[in-house]
Amino acid sequence: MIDKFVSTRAEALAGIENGATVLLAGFGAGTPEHLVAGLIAQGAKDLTLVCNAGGRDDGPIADLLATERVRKLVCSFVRPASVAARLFTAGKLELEIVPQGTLAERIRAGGAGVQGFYTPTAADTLLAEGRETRVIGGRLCLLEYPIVGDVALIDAWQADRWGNLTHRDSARNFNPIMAMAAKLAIVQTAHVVKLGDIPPEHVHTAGVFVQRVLHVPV
Amino acid sequence: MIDKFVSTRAEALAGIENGATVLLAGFGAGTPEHLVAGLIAQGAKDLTLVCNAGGRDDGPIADLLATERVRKLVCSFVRPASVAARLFTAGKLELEIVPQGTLAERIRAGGAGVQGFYTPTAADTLLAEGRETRVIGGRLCLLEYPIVGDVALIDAWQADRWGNLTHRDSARNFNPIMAMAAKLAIVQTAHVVKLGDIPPEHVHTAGVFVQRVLHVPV
Amino acid sequence: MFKPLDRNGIAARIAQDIPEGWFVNLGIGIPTTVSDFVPTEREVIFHAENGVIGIGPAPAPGSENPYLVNAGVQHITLRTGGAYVHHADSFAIARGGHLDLCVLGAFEVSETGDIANWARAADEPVKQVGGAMDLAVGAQRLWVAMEHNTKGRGESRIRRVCSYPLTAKGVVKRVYTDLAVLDVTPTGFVVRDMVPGLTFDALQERTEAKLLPAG
Amino acid sequence: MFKPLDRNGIAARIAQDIPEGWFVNLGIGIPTTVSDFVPTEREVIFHAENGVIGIGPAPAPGSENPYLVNAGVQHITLRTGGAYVHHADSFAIARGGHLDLCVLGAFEVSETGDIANWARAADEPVKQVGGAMDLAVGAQRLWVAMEHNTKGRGESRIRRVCSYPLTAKGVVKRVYTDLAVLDVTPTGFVVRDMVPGLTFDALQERTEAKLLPAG
Repeated sequence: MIDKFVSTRAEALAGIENGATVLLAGFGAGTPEHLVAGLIAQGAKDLTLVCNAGGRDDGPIADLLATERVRKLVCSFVRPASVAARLFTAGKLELEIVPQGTLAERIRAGGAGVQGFYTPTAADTLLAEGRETRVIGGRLCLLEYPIVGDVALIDAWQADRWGNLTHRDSARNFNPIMAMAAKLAIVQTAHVVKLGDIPPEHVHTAGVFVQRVLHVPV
Repeated sequence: MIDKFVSTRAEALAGIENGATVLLAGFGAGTPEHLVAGLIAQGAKDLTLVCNAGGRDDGPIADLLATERVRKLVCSFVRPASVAARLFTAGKLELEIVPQGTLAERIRAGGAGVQGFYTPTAADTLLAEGRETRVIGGRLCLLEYPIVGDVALIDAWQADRWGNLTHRDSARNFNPIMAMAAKLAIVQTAHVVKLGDIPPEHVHTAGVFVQRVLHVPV
Repeated sequence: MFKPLDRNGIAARIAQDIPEGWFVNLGIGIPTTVSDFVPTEREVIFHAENGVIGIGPAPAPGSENPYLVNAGVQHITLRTGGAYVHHADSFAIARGGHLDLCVLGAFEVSETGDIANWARAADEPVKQVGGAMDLAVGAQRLWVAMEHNTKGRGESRIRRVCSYPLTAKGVVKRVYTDLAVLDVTPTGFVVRDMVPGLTFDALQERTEAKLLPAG
Repeated sequence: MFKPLDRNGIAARIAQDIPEGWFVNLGIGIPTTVSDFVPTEREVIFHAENGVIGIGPAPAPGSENPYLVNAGVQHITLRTGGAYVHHADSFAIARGGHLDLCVLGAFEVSETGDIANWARAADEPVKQVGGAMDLAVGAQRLWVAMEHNTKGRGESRIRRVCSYPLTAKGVVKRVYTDLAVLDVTPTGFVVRDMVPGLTFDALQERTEAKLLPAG
């Protein structure tokens, strides 16, 4: 019997290695905060963290960055007043700023086996400096590469033992694509449901993309 | 008030021009057969038809091809015993054979604004002859371009007046991505529902991708 | 004498020009408030980058849904007929040309339709790109909402050439400022509308780029 | 003396080797029937290219659901816990490395793991590619199910080099034939199993590629 549920946070986060690339979902809602706390407790360092934004002065991303175990942050923006900005200015954090749509598309590409793609986004900006471009159909495009995670930290509203997930409202955001793009997708779910309780046409993230699920009641 | 419903098949298919690229969804199920009949009646010619497979000796795709108004067929396979194969052998039909996953990805790229992508699929096969390849991460990849339709013919199970759709079971297949990839997505729906009857987390194809909806009760 | 529009005035002016049935993304700042000035019975569908289609009015205080925010991480509601998609699908909407309109704030717009809205200098230590570059190149139409002149030194934000790092080149179709509505045309900025009491010459005086009268 | 496996026998032999929890795509032909030989209580999740996750047993005659077919357009059922996705997401599964296993039929397999399964000649007028090229390069493991020799002339399908146009290069991990199970290794085909009564030498005689004994 397939059963992807784990009983403890430590078990959920076990085995994340130093140097891992960690995809962290969430956008205002849908951030798996309990798993981020678990990653801090777990202690892996030299991480590359991929998430939408660099966080603020408090909150899960700031807490993780404050451990100084993140070597590089890949995200679409960093607030000047934030732990991320201060670490970057102090030379303690590498930053790769990616337009938000390109970030989402690179993550999806990582999950879908696309090895590279061309997009007009940012092609005629500073972010394209020194990079490969190509004119397609008269439009200048930038070559972008996929993002693949060693680990993804995922939030869900419901999960079953096969790892099928639903996400609530706009808490969906990066969760389905980050689960796809990581070798090890670890989920915190608000609700545990029986196999079959999520109708097959309403699954938001299929179990094939999920490896471990931890019940974290809200 | 936004209302994408049209009353007649002729109205649904109106304005398709000679030379149009038509995306036709369906894979065993989910083929909008009534709209294909409407396209035949509408009379546009010199079409490029994009669909999963070249059909058989009868059925909607064979009927459409038999009109000899399709100049080019883009699909993942053609049966030797089919109208498509006979027209091709007689020099009356161009064929572009695309691996099924590459076909789906090219259609999605068309809908998502991706201007080109690299895939290992078919990179070391006959289908790559004379085409641009590139080694990425040690893998030989083929450069593929998006497919954009002037028109998509789409099947749905439910539709509301904003064009939000659900698709039943495996009748989903190419329908959501072809709706995305066409300038004019025309839908035949088995059921008409009130706005809001499809819960926002269960919409399979969002109305933003849909232009016209025709009720075709089953 | 003339009275510049306040931020709500700019938003309301933009709202006038959005017809029923358009699918629209509103950027952070002035643009976010545009939807407040579109009457609900005029069905305009608002999109947020984080996967929300069909944003409704702001929630009543105390009735916020913590699972439902917009791209500025403000609590919102969803209107009947709305839908949720994931982030890649949401940007497929933005990048795939499915938005009839995107309204962004900006620091500067050039007469060739360049927009600069993410950094005030090339060497700024931290960058705040977000989804602006995707929206700017992907939408069918890009309108900009901003003050005509900078607050301190009164410099023109309407320019021959942008002085700040670009968000995208040649994409702005129209600019709504506190003073005027300007169309970006192949021959440059055309003044489509001005606040009451403002003259063409007085507007030109406040504008670095050359302006053309409408018609 | 030995008795070659029939097509069901090959499918059943493959089914033995699929552990619980694997996520598996079965190609058209012999592979499709593999799932019939995996007991339901051993949870193996079968995927079809047209967006079906969790294929169940064949429907009882008369109770077919016309909206539910597999990649061979046969009526199927969905097991509890299954899900539907659209075609691009379905091939994201196949191409993105999310299949533990894909089993395909083939005309030929080479000792370097090349597979030829879509055309018998480069100049065939019509092509039947389907999803095989995507599955072949995308799955974590590719196994092939086929007869060891051609029906008419008894030629070996297990070859040093494929003579037919390739589906993909260097991707096959194991071949199940009516005579044997062969692993593709860096040094060539290793015989992992043979039907009862067959000797290594008799198998080599029927095989164009050089075989290596296991161990």
